[in-house]
Amino acid sequence: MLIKPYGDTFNDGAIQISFSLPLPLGEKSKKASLELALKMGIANPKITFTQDLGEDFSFFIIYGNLSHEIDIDSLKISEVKEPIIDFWDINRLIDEKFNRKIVIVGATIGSDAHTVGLDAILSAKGYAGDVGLERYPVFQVHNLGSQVLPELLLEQIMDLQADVVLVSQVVTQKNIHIHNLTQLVELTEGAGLRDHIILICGGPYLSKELALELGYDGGFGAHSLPSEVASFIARRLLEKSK
Amino acid sequence: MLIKPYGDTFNDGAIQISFSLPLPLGEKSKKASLELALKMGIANPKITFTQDLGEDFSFFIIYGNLSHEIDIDSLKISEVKEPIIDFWDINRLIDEKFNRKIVIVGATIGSDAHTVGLDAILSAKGYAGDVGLERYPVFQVHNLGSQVLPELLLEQIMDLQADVVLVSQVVTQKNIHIHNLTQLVELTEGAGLRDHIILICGGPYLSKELALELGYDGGFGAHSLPSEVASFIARRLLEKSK
Amino acid sequence: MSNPPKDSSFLNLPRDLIDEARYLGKSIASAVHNKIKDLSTLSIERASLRMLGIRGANQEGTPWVNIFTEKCLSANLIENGALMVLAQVCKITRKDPQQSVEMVSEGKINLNDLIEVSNYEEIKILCHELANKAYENLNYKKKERVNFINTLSSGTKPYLYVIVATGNIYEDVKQAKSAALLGADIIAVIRTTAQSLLDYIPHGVTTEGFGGTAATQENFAVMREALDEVSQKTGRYIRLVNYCSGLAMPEIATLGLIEGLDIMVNDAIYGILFRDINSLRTLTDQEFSRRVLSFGEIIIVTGEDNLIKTVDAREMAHTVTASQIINYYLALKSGLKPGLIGLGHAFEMDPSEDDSFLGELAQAWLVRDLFPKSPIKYMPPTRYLTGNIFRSIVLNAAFNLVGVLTNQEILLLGMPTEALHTPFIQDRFLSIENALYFKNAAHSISGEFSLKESSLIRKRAIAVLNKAVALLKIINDKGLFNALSEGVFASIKRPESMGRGFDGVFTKSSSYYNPFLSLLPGEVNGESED
Amino acid sequence: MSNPPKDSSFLNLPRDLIDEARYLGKSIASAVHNKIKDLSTLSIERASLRMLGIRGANQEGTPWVNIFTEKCLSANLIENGALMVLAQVCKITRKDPQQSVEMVSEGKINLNDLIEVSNYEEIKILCHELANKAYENLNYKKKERVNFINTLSSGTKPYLYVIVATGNIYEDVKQAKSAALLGADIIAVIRTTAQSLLDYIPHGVTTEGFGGTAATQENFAVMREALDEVSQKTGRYIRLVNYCSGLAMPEIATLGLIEGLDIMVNDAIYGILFRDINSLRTLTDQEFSRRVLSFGEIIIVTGEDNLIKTVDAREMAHTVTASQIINYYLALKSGLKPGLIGLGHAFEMDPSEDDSFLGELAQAWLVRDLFPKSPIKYMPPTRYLTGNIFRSIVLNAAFNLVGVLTNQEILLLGMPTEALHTPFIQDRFLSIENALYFKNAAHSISGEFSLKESSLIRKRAIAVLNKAVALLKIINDKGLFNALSEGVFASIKRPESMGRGFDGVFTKSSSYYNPFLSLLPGEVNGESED
Ligand code: B12
Ligand code: B12
Ligand SMILES: Cc1ncc(COP(=O)(O)O)c(C=O)c1O
Ligand SMILES: Cc1ncc(COP(=O)(O)O)c(C=O)c1O
Repeated sequence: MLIKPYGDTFNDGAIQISFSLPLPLGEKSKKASLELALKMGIANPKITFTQDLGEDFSFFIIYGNLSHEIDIDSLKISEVKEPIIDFWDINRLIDEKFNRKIVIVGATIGSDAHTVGLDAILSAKGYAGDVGLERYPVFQVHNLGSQVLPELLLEQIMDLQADVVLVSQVVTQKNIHIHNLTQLVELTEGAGLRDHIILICGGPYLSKELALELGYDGGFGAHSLPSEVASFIARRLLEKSK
Repeated sequence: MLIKPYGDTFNDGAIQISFSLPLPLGEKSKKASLELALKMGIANPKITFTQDLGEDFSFFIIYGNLSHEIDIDSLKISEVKEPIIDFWDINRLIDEKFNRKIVIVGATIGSDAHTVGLDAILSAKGYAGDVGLERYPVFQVHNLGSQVLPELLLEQIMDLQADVVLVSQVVTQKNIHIHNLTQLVELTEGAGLRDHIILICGGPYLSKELALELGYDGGFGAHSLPSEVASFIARRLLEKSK
Repeated sequence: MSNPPKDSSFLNLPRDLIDEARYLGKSIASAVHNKIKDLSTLSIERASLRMLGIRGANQEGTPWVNIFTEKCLSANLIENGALMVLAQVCKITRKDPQQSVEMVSEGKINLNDLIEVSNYEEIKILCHELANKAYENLNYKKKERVNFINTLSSGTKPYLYVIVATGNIYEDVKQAKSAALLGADIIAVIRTTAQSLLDYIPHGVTTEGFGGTAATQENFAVMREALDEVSQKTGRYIRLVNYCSGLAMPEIATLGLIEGLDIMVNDAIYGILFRDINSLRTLTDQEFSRRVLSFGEIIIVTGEDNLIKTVDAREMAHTVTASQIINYYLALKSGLKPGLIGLGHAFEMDPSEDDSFLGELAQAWLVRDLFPKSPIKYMPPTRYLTGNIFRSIVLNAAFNLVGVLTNQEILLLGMPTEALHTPFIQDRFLSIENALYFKNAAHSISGEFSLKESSLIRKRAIAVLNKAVALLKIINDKGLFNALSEGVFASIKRPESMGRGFDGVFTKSSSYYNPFLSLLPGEVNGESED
Repeated sequence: MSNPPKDSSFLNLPRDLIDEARYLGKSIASAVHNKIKDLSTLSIERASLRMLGIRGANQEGTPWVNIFTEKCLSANLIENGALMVLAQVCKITRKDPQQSVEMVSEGKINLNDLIEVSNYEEIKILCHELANKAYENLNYKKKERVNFINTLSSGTKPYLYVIVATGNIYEDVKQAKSAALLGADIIAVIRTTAQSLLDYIPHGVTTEGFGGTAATQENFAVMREALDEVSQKTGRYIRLVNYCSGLAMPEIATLGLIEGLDIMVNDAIYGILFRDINSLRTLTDQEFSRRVLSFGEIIIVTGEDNLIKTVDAREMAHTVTASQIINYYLALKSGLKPGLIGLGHAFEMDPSEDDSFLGELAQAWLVRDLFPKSPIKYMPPTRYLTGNIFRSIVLNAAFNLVGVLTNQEILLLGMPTEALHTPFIQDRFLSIENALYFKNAAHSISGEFSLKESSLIRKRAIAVLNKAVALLKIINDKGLFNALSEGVFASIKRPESMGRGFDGVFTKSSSYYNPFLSLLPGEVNGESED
């Protein structure tokens, strides 16, 4: 079935956009804003609001009707979400297989000082009513905190003989997160460690896709739950040990 | 020069969109929303918010970077705005040429009862500090008010021997305004009157372009000023009488 | 639906001023009643037929009730009351009222043959029986409905009121259900433009309206069913609103009663001012309509927001107050208890004016203090909204907070796209989210403060009330009809003998009989005052 | 910039509770002062060099002042004070301080050759002369600046404070000027991540930062010039803010003084808790920094908002109050007058909680009442904002209203895209528009109400103050250093001998001399109390 956005009538294509242009407000910038809307495939674009922002910038709000449509039957949903493994099962399965604690090292790397997300996953308290990895008897968690340089993290990975490494990145301006995350992968590869650890990253602007692209085993975005991470770790550990 | 939207770095293309889809919130609708964004030419679309609206609808806010750009040097600005003719000049010019009062008939037509916009143009008080057409000594204004059916308006045009007809349309749902405006043109044509009158429409969702397309001499959108309308009328009257 | 507000005299208004306003309101309403008590209208007659359950239309869509009353009119029988004519037809044909009406309408029976009502007392009894049966039926249905409502939660105040206005009843249903699921308590289906000018009720389920959806019995039923369904799903009873106004006002009231509407927008003066409906017509119609609504325990909400949509809202605020007083006492006269009289007003001052927020607070507290037993319906900013949807959200937030702080009962939620189009499905979500924030996060705020004696808010409220009383005095002196013809409201002049629908007003003859006039609730006394 | 607020005791707090809080604050601050009075730090020494006007860096970008002080350290001369060493070098080389510092830094002069300061009294005099001249210079520049400011309007309260954080100083300039034109009064340039961990000030104009733009002397100058230009254009003086924090805190204070900054974010405890900077280091640095800022009449704003960003803001509200008291009395000790001490706090309670808006009002009035002579810097909601920009606007509207209602002086404006990225140019416009609405439309609101004795808001404020006093008692008993090592704030434990920059702390020798310590303003007395 082909669908479009909906405002108040099936497939009316109703859509709202807003942006600024590096032009003073005037006939030229208005025209430019409408041309952009047309290029985006918006039919009947209507400028509903304009504001001169000074310094040769202007702001536009436009409504219109999108002509693009999507065949929803053709959409490939990347995959079904891996099911959550129950707390007790994780502990039992890992214990049976490894008969030792799994060493988990976590940090926010680079100059990033946002710890709330990492703590949400690691700390016993957890997140949204879901207990954190520290509560799992089979995990031995080392939360190294914030602003850990990748080099330093590598040392700790080796010293602590980590099985799993969890890194958080929240600041993304000028792609600093890509830089930091890539550096860590390169360092673990350089040290011949990459294949021995499960490397996971997380943060509000990260996604599984990006994580895989950067060479991580997994990636967790906004609103991730500790139990999802724990299940992922357990599944990977068991797969790897096969 | 090629330009794109601007968020905080020249030509970063930063843009915000929002729309609903006739699908329940889920992997499928999320994917569909991203596909639409990609079709619109938005690189790196990020869903920043989703909301299930119930009844198999969902709402999305997306940010991303537009890849389309506009060559601003190639933009043709339709034309320079016709300059405003001064209040006294209008009265003098018309008086010299016609030596009589110009009869102006105004109404909101069809079932439309929004009179504020029409009154803003016609009534002595005017709009935004700009006096209305009633204040011009050379104009004799008949404001017929709201909800005047096109047939009835035609009668009045004939009875009053109108030179200029001003109609307002505010309600646009299901294109009722197009319907009403077209009907009026057809009626005046049918009565052989069309060439003898200046026919102007106005309203917040009208534009000059649309007016011309529908067979009007002029069209005035949101925030129009009475002086703009008066100047337009004067210019047309003088042109016509040449 | 209405409990006494937590603090019923926040402003500490001068008692004598309030008393004077009340006295004038009562006096104005009495004079109106005296003037119209001998009048009826074609729409009241049609409504009375609909009370009996008559419905349907001919092939062209003209309702049977219209054809029937027109025939009564042509046959000079109307001043006896349409029900008396119908009763006689029933007697002759031995058919039920519906069939009888159709037969007359289709010309199978010629009313001219009747000439006059014969066997007057007998027909009167039959007429009464018909009406009584219908009344009992409706009463039973009403009680059933109350029982249904009582199985559900009633939501919490302020109730969140949103509109649907797609023009298509089926799209309206989707949008209404979505809104209810997201937290709306009340759904108003906005009517298509100028339905109020139609001297009949359109027929059938409709899918093409402009700026709203036709109010028809069938559309009412479709929406009621949908809302009952979603009420059951959410466990919260979702109230349904439509407009009881225009030339067919009494019929709409009747259909509202029959189809289980909960609230009706109903203003005694609105149609006169803004739709150029004849004043005798409207004021006669409103009394009957309100008696019907009173029977149905349907809340009315008045339309004073309209008085400040085209003029300066700060300068003309007192016209809102004066009109509320008039609406209120007319409503009491028509049998509505204070708890069913929802006074309307709006947040419409120019937001760029210094201290306009204080002006809004003053107005909101004024109406709250003046009508302590009544629900208040608070309308959001509209006229100063622009295509800047982000700014509209800010102004709506200010409105929501004022609503919660001043204990308004019903918040009609402002939409981010107010200046652009009737609401899209997501607009309602955004508005509900906005209001819910203040409703929860500022839940107890109305009990926290007292106003300083010297406050600008208090001064402003007293000034408005003073001006309102002065206006009421003028209206009382002249009588409402003359005052309207001289343009006291919104400078619009409406002479008593002009305007739409005047030809539908008639003086009841001495043999006029309409049993509903005694069955329906009458004037409310005593209870009204505090 | 700060006038006494219109109503300085809205909450009618118990007097003895306030007195106790004040007493404890004073006592805690005195104990801190006694503990650090014999200490100095490498950053204080570098700042002192910068006071003389030393600037610049070597090819690798290492500032001369860093190389010089490191050499003083290696040569075991630092405990005499870097200025004393420099004076001696100047004497030997007969060069000016800048050249002397560069010569030492480039190894052209070996400090080890000096071994000790010879001709102590003579050098001390020279040292004093150098400092005095610099001081007079700075004083002159400061007066010039005040004169410039006095040619302009100063805006109206609450001042609207927005951030720029593009990472590129030239983009920052565009965004700052746009904001100023649209109505912002105060522009804060946010620093690149973790600049606070650098034990030096980066050098030069920079265009690549992460989450902010490097704080360098050159960047300060570029922005100052741009804001002066736009100030002249709007006729309204636009204030400039940066962060005076981190390992280089005293140097930033000095650069702020030199480059004409108006406000600096400066918290006595923030670096310890959130950047793991050693407590002796930070508390020593803050005293010197604040004396410099006091000289420049630069307003400080504290960072208590951070205390409720990661814990429950309702539960931990008292830590904000306790920290404000400590910051306030430490600031008085460092020469800042109450009018220069901007107390920070934030609107960070979970907005989905019942009556959270009342909780915010209580907190905002509490800080307003506790510090009647000081400006208050109110931080907007951040942590509960999401990618739903429309909802963020609602919460920011609630914040703006609380700010206006409770007479906060400085409103840091919340951005619709807070949860997404540092602000885009239009985000600031939307936020300014939001705040301006409340600033104008609710202009006089703070004088309208009084709080009922039984109000939840008052109860809540007293409860918070009680808990704050209890916490202050613990801190006073243990001493701030021990309390920090035991984790009284945000459960973060910071032992006195751990953390970054501890190695930069040294005990001043008996021959230590730094003429600025007597030139800069000292403890403020009397005036502080009300
Ligand atoms: C709290 C906060 C702070 C606090 C941080 C306190 C602390 N100890 O963490 C303080 C005040 C210190 C701070 C400072 C700064 N911040 Co900040 N901050 C925020 C804020 C308000 C909330 C972040 C948060 O706590 N979210 C709650 C957690 C639970 O969510 P989360 O991080 O998404 O985590 C979840 C998932 O992402 C995932 N996850 C996260 N990490 C990981 C790791 C793994 C392994 C896994 C599996 C999952 C996972 O699981 C978590 C649970 O579901 C956001 C704005 C916002 N509303 O989002 C800005 C924000 C993140 N900050 C920002 C910035 C720029 C800064 C500064 C750099 C500004 C400056 N120059 O001074 C500073 C410096 C800090 C530094 N050096 O990094 C920007 C980032 C912009 C960008 N995209 O680059 C934001 C978006 C604000 C803004 N609009 O400008 N900040
Ligand atoms: C005030 C108002 C009303 C008042 C009208 C009072 C009156 N006497 O005019 C009342 C309350 C009665 C009303 C009713 C309705 N309204 Co209304 N109303 C508005 C409102 C809030 C403001 C309109 C206004 O006065 N603008 C101020 C004037 C000065 O601006 P303007 O009209 O744009 O006029 C300027 C220009 O456009 C131009 N112009 C206009 N006309 C002309 C004519 C000529 C010849 C020229 C040269 C220029 C010109 O010059 C003017 C000055 O610059 C808008 C929402 C909004 N904020 O815009 C909704 C709005 C216009 N209404 C709307 C609707 C749907 C209705 C109803 C149909 C709802 C209903 N079903 O009951 C009713 C019915 C009315 C009817 N039968 O038509 C919709 C229209 C949606 C659409 N695009 O189709 C709006 C947008 C609200 C909404 N979001 O739903 N409304
Ligand atoms: C009081 C009142 N009645 C009725 C209406 C409906 O308009 P119409 O009479 O055109 O149906 C409105 C519109 O807002 C109103 O406010
Ligand atoms: C009090 C305080 N100081 C300093 C900063 C700056 O952070 P950093 O120390 O990482 O530069 C902040 C950040 O918000 C702050 O609140």
